[in-house]
Amino acid sequence: MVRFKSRYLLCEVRMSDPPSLQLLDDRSVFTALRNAVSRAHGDYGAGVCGLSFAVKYLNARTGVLFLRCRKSHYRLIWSALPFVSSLESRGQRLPCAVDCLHVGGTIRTCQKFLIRYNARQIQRLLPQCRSEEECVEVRRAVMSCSLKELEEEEEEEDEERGEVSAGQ
Amino acid sequence: LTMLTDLEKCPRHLLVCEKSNFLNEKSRHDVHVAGHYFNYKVSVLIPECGTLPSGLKSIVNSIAKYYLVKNFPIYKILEEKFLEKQVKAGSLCALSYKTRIDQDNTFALLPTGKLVLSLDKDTYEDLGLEGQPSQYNHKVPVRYVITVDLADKSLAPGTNKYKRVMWALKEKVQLRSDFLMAKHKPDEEECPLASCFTDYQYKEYKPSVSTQTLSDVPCPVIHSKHLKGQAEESCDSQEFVEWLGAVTAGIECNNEASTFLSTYCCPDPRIIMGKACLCTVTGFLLPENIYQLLEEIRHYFDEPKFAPWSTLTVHGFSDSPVSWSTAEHGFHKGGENMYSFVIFRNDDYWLYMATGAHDACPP
Amino acid sequence: MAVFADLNINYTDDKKQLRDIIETAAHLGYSTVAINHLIDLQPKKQEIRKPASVDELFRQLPVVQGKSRPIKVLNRLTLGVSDASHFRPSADLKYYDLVAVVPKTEKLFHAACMTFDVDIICITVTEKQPFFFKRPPVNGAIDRGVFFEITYTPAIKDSTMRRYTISNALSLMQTCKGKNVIISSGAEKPLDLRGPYDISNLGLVFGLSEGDAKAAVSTNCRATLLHAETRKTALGVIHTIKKTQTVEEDQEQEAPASKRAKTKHV
Amino acid sequence: EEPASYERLVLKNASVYHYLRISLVFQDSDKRLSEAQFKQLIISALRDLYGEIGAAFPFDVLKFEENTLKAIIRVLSSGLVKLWSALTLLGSYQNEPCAFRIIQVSPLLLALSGNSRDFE
Repeated sequence: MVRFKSRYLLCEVRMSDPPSLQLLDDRSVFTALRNAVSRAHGDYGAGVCGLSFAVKYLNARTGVLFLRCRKSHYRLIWSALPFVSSLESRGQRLPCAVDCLHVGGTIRTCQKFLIRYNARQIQRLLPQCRSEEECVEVRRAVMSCSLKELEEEEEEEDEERGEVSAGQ
Repeated sequence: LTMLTDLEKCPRHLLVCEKSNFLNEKSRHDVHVAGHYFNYKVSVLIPECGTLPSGLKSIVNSIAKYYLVKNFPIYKILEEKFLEKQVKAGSLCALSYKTRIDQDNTFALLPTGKLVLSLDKDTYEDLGLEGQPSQYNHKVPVRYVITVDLADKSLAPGTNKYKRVMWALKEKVQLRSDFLMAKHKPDEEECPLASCFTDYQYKEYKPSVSTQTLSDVPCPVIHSKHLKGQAEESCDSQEFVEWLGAVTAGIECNNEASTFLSTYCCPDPRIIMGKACLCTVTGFLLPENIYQLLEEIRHYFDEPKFAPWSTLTVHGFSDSPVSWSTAEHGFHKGGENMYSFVIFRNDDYWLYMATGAHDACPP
Repeated sequence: MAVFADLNINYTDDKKQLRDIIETAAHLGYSTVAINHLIDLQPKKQEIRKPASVDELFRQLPVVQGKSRPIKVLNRLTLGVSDASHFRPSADLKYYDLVAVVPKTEKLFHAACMTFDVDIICITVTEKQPFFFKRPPVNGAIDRGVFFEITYTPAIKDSTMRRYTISNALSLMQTCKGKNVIISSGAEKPLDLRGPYDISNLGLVFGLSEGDAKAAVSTNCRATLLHAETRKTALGVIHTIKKTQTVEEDQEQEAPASKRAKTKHV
Repeated sequence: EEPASYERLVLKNASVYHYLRISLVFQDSDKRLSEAQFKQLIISALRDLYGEIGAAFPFDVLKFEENTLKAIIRVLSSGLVKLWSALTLLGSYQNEPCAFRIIQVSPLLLALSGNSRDFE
């Protein structure tokens, strides 16, 4: 079975005003990214965005963002990330920046990376907490960041597509 | 620089630069000139020279005439009379005219007596002669090259092989095309080439000559011993060949490197040539003609001259089925098939040779 | 490695315009063009008009640039299909040298790839591809020698359509892997046309390899025409050649049917 | 003086630049552009198709003839496919339909001075 080779970009959305992260949704992030790719790579970039480019996961608490695109074009998408300077959500323009943390060929490698990254984040954040509740809250927020479900979902998708690709 | 997409690739290309000396025993300059059969344009650039030197002028004006024969069947070349009187007598060049090597059936008769047929799949299969798949095939063969050595004994008239080839080209598939033909032979009186195609519509042509004088042209300093140039002292061979291209195409080289339109300017170190003579001949030019020109340019330096070097650039037909000798030539997006000599005062020379995207490396 | 062809020049009643386009095509180095008649199939049976003869258009066909041959002009019918039942084999199709189909839904695309007796399946370039290209139908079409066509004129005219063209083309290419693709103009005026080498470069932007891109304006077009010939002659079983041409032309254009069947996947 | 010794350099895919001989055509032939407008037209065609990053490579208008709208362009080899396709997909200038005709393309500028396909 041959399937389309994808690349996954694990990114982080940083806001100048962190609480406004809560306002984000997949659609607003996708639109902002697509506009950034069009600006950076013109009609060609916009055309490429029509091709299996998707926001697979967004954690509105930590700002972790997970993108999927075709392997052949991931550099093009990647190079456009710095062009995202703000997001539009519910009529508000939110200044932000998108950093790429990791590029992986499978969801699993991204998941592994994310666990390590989260562990470091917890270690960094916990000493700053002033109360026990805060510690719990930070832990929950960071732990909520998992791609496990996504992975299962993707496997199902692959199975669906298996029938499509069986011809090869 | 990282590649963002596959669009940053460009087709393969090859350029060979050689340096040597004409007096060097192993120098192959004569072989390279003699082996590049189908030439369509030659240009000579002589710096510090206002008018074309008389020696060169007389050679340029004596370049053999050529013929354009319409709708000429290929089997005629194999007919005994033509074969004996023209092909075997030597130095007959023929190339199909207005046929494109990446689209059409293309034919060439080399002066060595080899007949090269570059055919599409259908014609090849109908013809039934043995050939090789072209190196330009993509995935499945759609083009084949048949080489018939007419000078070979096994193909002498009367032999079975001869009969078979003749039958294929005359009875099976009568291939025809317009042809450019020229012959280098002083004793033409005995059996003029033109007498062989009186049955066909043909026209005689003389190569066209144009001469222009360039003035105050900045020109890179080069040193014959340093193909790769020396910092601050001389330019490398690639910089030079780009400049030569610019001058021949009439591109302004006096630019400031910072302008909006073009950052190209003559490489440093440079000198200004007060005058330069650029002479271009266009036609169906034989290797012998080119060799005469090359020899004459060498003799130009017999007497002391201001010019440090001269150049001789030869453009081959981009739709010729061969580049040098029998090496296959093709056309992908540009059918580069050319060479260029830089002739220095002391018999040193540089030689550039370029072929197209999928061609074999020049000899 | 075959002559260049543009198998989609939009038909217009303006004869001068049509002549201008064909002259430009010849000037750009195309050896074969097809005039495209577009019909949207309706539920009730409708008449397919017989196309005007090429002789009515030109007293003398323009000569292809750089060659001594005149351009070859064909007639092509493109059927817009919105329901599979509208498509039925009709004797009227024989008036046309090529038959293409524009499937409007995924189901129709599947049917077009697997069963419709056509030569070309048009890929939409004016809107976002409404469905994914799946491997089985695409491979089925490739096995049957049916070709996918991408037209480039909309991409010249409008930025949004250009995005759709690139997106849909890239999407097709990753499913068909560059096989059985032809690129044609869909030109409505002479300035819509581009040269064959320009198009083989444009093919790279559409996700084709160097070789596949050049084949998309040459070898594949030839194979499409051979497919059309075999379709018209009932799979190559019966074939009559009107032998009026000279021997040479005969060789170039009219290979025996048996050979055609063999070479149609080229 | 010693004669030069034999040396051979094989430059494979070494050309930094590619060169194009192009011309711009309009429906009515009396449309005129300056050299700067011509270059700007190509720059915006590139920008539209490939954006700020994708079109961020230099090219030069080596020669331009105002009366015939013919030009010779030099472009970094890595930008050839993009520049060429941007020219291909350009369809108008100041709302007037136009088209670029690419006459010859080569990695060698010298090759542009001899195009045997022009030979009549």
